[in-house]
Amino acid sequence: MALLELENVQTSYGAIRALKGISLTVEQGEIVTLIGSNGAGKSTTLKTISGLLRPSAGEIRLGGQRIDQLPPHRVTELGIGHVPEGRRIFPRLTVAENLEMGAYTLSEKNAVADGIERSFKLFPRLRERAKQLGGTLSGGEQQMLAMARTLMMKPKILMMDEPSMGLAPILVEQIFEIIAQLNQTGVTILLVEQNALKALDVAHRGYVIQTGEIALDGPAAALRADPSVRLAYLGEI
Amino acid sequence: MNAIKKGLKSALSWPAHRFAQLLTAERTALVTALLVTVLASAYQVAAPASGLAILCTLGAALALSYAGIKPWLRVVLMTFLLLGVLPYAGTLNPGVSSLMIQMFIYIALALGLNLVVGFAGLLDLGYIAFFAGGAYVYSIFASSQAAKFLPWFAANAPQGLGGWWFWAALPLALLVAAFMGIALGLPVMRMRGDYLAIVTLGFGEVIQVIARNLDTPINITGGAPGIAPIQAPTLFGMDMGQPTSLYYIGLVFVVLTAIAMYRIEHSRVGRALAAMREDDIAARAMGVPLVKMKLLAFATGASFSGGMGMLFAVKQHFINPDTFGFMESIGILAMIILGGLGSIRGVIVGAAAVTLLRFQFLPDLSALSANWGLPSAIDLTKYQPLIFGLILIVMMIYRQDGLIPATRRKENIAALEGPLPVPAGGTGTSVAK
Amino acid sequence: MEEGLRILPQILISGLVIGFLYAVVALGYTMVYGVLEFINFAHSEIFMFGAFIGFEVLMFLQKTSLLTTLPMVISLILTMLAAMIFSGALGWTVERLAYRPLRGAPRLVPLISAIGVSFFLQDAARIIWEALRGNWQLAVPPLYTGVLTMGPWQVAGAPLQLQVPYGAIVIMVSGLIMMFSLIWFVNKTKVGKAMRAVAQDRSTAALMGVNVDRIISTTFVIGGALGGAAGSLFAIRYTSITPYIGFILGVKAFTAAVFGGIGNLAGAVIGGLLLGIFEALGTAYLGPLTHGALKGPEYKDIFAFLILILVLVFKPAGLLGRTVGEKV
Amino acid sequence: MKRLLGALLSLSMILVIAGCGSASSNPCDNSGGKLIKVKIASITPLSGGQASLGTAIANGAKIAVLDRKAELEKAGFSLGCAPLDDQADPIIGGNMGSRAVGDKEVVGVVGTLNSGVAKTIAPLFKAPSLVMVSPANTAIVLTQSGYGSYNRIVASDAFQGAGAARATKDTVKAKSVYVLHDKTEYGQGFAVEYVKEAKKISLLVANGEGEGINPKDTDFSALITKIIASKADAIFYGGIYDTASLIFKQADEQGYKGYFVGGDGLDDPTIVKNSGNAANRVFYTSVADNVYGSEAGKSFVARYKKQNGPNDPPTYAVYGYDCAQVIIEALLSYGKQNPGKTPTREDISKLVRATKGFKGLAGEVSFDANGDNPVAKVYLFQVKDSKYPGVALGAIQ
Repeated sequence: MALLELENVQTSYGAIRALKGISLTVEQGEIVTLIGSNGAGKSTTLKTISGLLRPSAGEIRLGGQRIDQLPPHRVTELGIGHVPEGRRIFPRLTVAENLEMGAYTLSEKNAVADGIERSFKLFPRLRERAKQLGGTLSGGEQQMLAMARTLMMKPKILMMDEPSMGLAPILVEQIFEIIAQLNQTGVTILLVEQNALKALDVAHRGYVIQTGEIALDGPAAALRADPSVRLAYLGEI
Repeated sequence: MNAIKKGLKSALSWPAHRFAQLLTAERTALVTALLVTVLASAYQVAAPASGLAILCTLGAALALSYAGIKPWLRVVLMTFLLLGVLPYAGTLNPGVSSLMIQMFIYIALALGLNLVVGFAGLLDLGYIAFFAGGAYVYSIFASSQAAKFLPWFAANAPQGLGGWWFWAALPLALLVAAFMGIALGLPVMRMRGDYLAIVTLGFGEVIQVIARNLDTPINITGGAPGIAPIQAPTLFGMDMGQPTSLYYIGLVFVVLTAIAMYRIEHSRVGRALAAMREDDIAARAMGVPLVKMKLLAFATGASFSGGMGMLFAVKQHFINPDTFGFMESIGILAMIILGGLGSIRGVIVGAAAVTLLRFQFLPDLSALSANWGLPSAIDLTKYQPLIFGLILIVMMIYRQDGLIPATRRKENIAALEGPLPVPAGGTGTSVAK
Repeated sequence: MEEGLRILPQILISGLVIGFLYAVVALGYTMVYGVLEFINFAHSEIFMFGAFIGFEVLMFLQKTSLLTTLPMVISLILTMLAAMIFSGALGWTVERLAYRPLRGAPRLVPLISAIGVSFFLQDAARIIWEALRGNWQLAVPPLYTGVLTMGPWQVAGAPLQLQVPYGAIVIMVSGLIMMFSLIWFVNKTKVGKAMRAVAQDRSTAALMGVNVDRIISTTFVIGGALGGAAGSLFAIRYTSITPYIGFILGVKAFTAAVFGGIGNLAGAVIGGLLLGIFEALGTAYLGPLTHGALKGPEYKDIFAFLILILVLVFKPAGLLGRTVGEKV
Repeated sequence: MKRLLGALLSLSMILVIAGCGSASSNPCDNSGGKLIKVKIASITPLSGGQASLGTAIANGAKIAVLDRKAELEKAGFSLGCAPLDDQADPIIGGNMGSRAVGDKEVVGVVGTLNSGVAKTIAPLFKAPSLVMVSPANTAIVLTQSGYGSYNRIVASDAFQGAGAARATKDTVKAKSVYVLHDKTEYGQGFAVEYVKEAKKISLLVANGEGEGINPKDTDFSALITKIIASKADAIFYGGIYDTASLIFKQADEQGYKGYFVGGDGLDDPTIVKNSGNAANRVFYTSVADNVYGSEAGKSFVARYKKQNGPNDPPTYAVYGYDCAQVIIEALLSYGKQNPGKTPTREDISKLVRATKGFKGLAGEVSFDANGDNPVAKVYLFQVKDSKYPGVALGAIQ
């Protein structure tokens, strides 16, 4: 049984149908990437999974359990960590407080202290900034904080929405290295990216989403080789 | 709880024009329209002071406005009701005229406020201040008040300027109110919706405090006792102060206001206001001069209010600061929200309904209960603020577009400010359905 | 002017007292605004209900003659507690019925609904207490009625004496306690941090596992309880209440909140104090300064609105606040 | 909304039908036989904040109609009443005035409670010469504006204010007074007249022309500090008891030792209940002596209670009663002179204006050329032993 399953999920904004029936699976330990052009429905898919949007049809299952009718905080409690598009750091909480918020669902006594320690090990830059307000960090630092914050909750699956957006190339490299690294420590990852090349490099499998529908799917390498994908998303001829 | 909710929902979701569909087939429409007109007229003349009769006559006028008959016939029949039947009933009982003038005043006020709130999306809670402005401009010089601080008046016109002053004061009142609108508008233009609401509320209070206190050191406003008696306008030597004749002035004011509103809505300015209301950044990008447009809306809405203030002063023969309180501003807001924000027909119906309720049915009820020694607990007049409050809450929750929604854009109120940038995370249901 | 300066200390005390009342009510506005960016127009009516509940408790204590036998502090705590519980529950109910269904609607929609709630509650109080007590204008049984007299001291050759009613001291002390516990709560507790997170980014807070609805409810309960506490303090200090005590006080308290920087708890208190002091100074000195042309007590109500307009135009962030409308 | 209206309508219909069923018990009914049908309307607040006073006036008028029914029928009139509700609001009041004009059977109007409402209604009554007798209006302007058919049985502000000023000097023995008012028509009108008289009798007003306060305020400590600094012997307050008691109490708390003076606005138990220790230093004037103390007064109270339930009527009830009596007297005198003829409104208006020396329950009524009652009296009261009502110290000359 797959860790996360979407079956014919449909989501609308008012009269506009953004998702017309998405089906996908993420297995334990995998990196799965969802690529597609602007407005294809990538972010909508993630928001629907995490409960920010409610699907009008279809089923979403986490480890076999239906989660498509749950409010977002319940979905989070069940183990889905969502790093939203644009980082969405709490600008007027300190870095440490931002991390604490990540551990909001954990009740163990040392969860916060341990988690913060782990985060600082993973992202040493954050340790220096611990007392600073989140809003004062640079883009790259914010992305690190956003990932660290979601990792605080020890999610069963980490969903990342455009982690490379707006970052300098050198930082993009770093971010993808960290993603690979995280995966090696056993974190399952669902990655939404516009930078399809990088995403397919790091992922095991991929889905191509087009105007609310899955157009193609398969192992990352196969997608990379697919001429239509190369033409549309990889900027190659 | 759910049953109540459902009931409320269905009660409030009737489409206003469904019953008028009866009138759409050409021939039946003609017959029904004539029948409705005749029946309403007969009832009105037979029982002039009855609130029910007035309700029927106004209902008939509303139904005719939907009727699928020739437009010229529509106009003729409605004119017959408004210029024939109602004024005639007014000569039988001036109470009818008095009520109708009050209704005209509120309709015009509501239309003016609708320009600001409905068209331009600026919530103004101090709208009554402009009304007060117009009323005072007229009253000070149409009574012995001017003589109290201007020596010229004391020597030449100790009782005020006389009936002609009404017509001369009209443009002045419009100007003064428009100026007040700009004076309020300039500092608040860049404020967000809810701040704007609070500041306009404060402005209304400030105007009231000033009106109350400007009897010293120079007695300009007459202070708390107000100004009385106020001279009535004259037209070709005729006294227009009694309700029966004032009715016509009121009707003219309302018709002109309604026409003006219709023209504005369908003009370049109206489209610019609509664009601004939906998305001010996009509107600016398209070259709509935001500040100018907002000020224009404020000033125009205010000037309508000022003009009606004059009529109000004439009708009352007396004004004082208490009359221009926050409750009045809320009353007018309730009218446009009940009727349908941005919908001219809806606003007219909302204003008429609230006026009838407040000035006819509720006082009737309390007089009845006083007459028969009924327990005063059933006296609904007592619950007026409660009823207003409920109207606002229930309309917001179940029917944000009002009884007769604007045709141009159904989700009118939803466009007041544009949706919040972040969808409500907690409920999760608010964006996708 | 000599005479004018002589009364200055007493005038400042008056200003501080009324200022603390504004401050306590302002805390409620600023709490809700901080989290929801929404002016809870009905807060002034929740305050008013607090005063009426305080009245009922004191009436009960008087009837059972506990008022004279119990230590005054216990009576005070009982009164405030009851008012806080009731007003907290009222705040919760109002949010649940009149605001939550409108979550996500344009900003003006809940505002209009809140105005409706305000009218509804005002009238409801009138109807309820007319039925309960035959009158809606009530005389509150006295609790802290005495006056603390300080001095007289010899200042510049004449005696100077200062007076502070005990009821006013109660308001000031409770106001400070409330402010500091609130600041502690919001900054140090898990729920407080969640509140701030919800205030800054609701959907991301939800992604952190925060039950946004519950946090918002909590905010309204705390805001309501603050209003209730303020109401009962009002009843104790001024011993005369009507359903209409809320409106003008509410507008002024909101002004205080904006003045200090809305969303900022310490700002609300500072704004309240400054507004109270301005008003007291205006009452006493506007007349002499304008040679009697403008009478202080007649114009003092305009100060709040002038301050409001000036602050919003020139420093919308308020004294201590951050830029309003910032949203990353 | 339509549904709500519908519900309201059907409710009112039911009330009407229910009303017709029990017509005989209604004193306001005038459907009897071949007599000339006439009505006395009352325009007072029957709902809203001042409903208790307004209802008392309407009920008082109703008692008068009941009391004189037989006598009137003998004179050929079937008299009814028509209570109208002005909600103490000039806007609604104006409407009700027009409706009274529209009801052709109405020959006289008892009302209004509020001077502001009267200012709106009186001009409407001028042309049809509909007579109005007010039990409560004190604004001076009402009888000075040529409204024609307007009369009142109570003393105007000028009379009351002057009386209060003289009482402050002679009875309270104050040398200087700090004058406050609540910036309402009533309070300010009263205070202005008070100051006028004070200047005449060289009673020092410590703050010039007096100062207004906001009656919605609750904290007056800054103001009181100023008052104490002014060393005034007394505080005069033109306004209503609720705010007055707050000011008095806070003044006492802050150590003010002088006296407190006010008008009939203070004439309410609240002034004793809410003023704390200050209560026993309160003087107030009132237009009414203790009317319910007399035999006739007691009998009126009994009839009132029989008709309107167990509560004691407020003083205004007897004023409403007297106003209606004045109109009834005019009707009777018309009937005597013109038996069988239907009086015009103008006839009644003239006859009412000609009233001289009518002995009402609350006092004597005569009308001068402007409709003022020159024989109306003002009484001075002092609160003693924290009891309401205060002790009457007699009429002020």
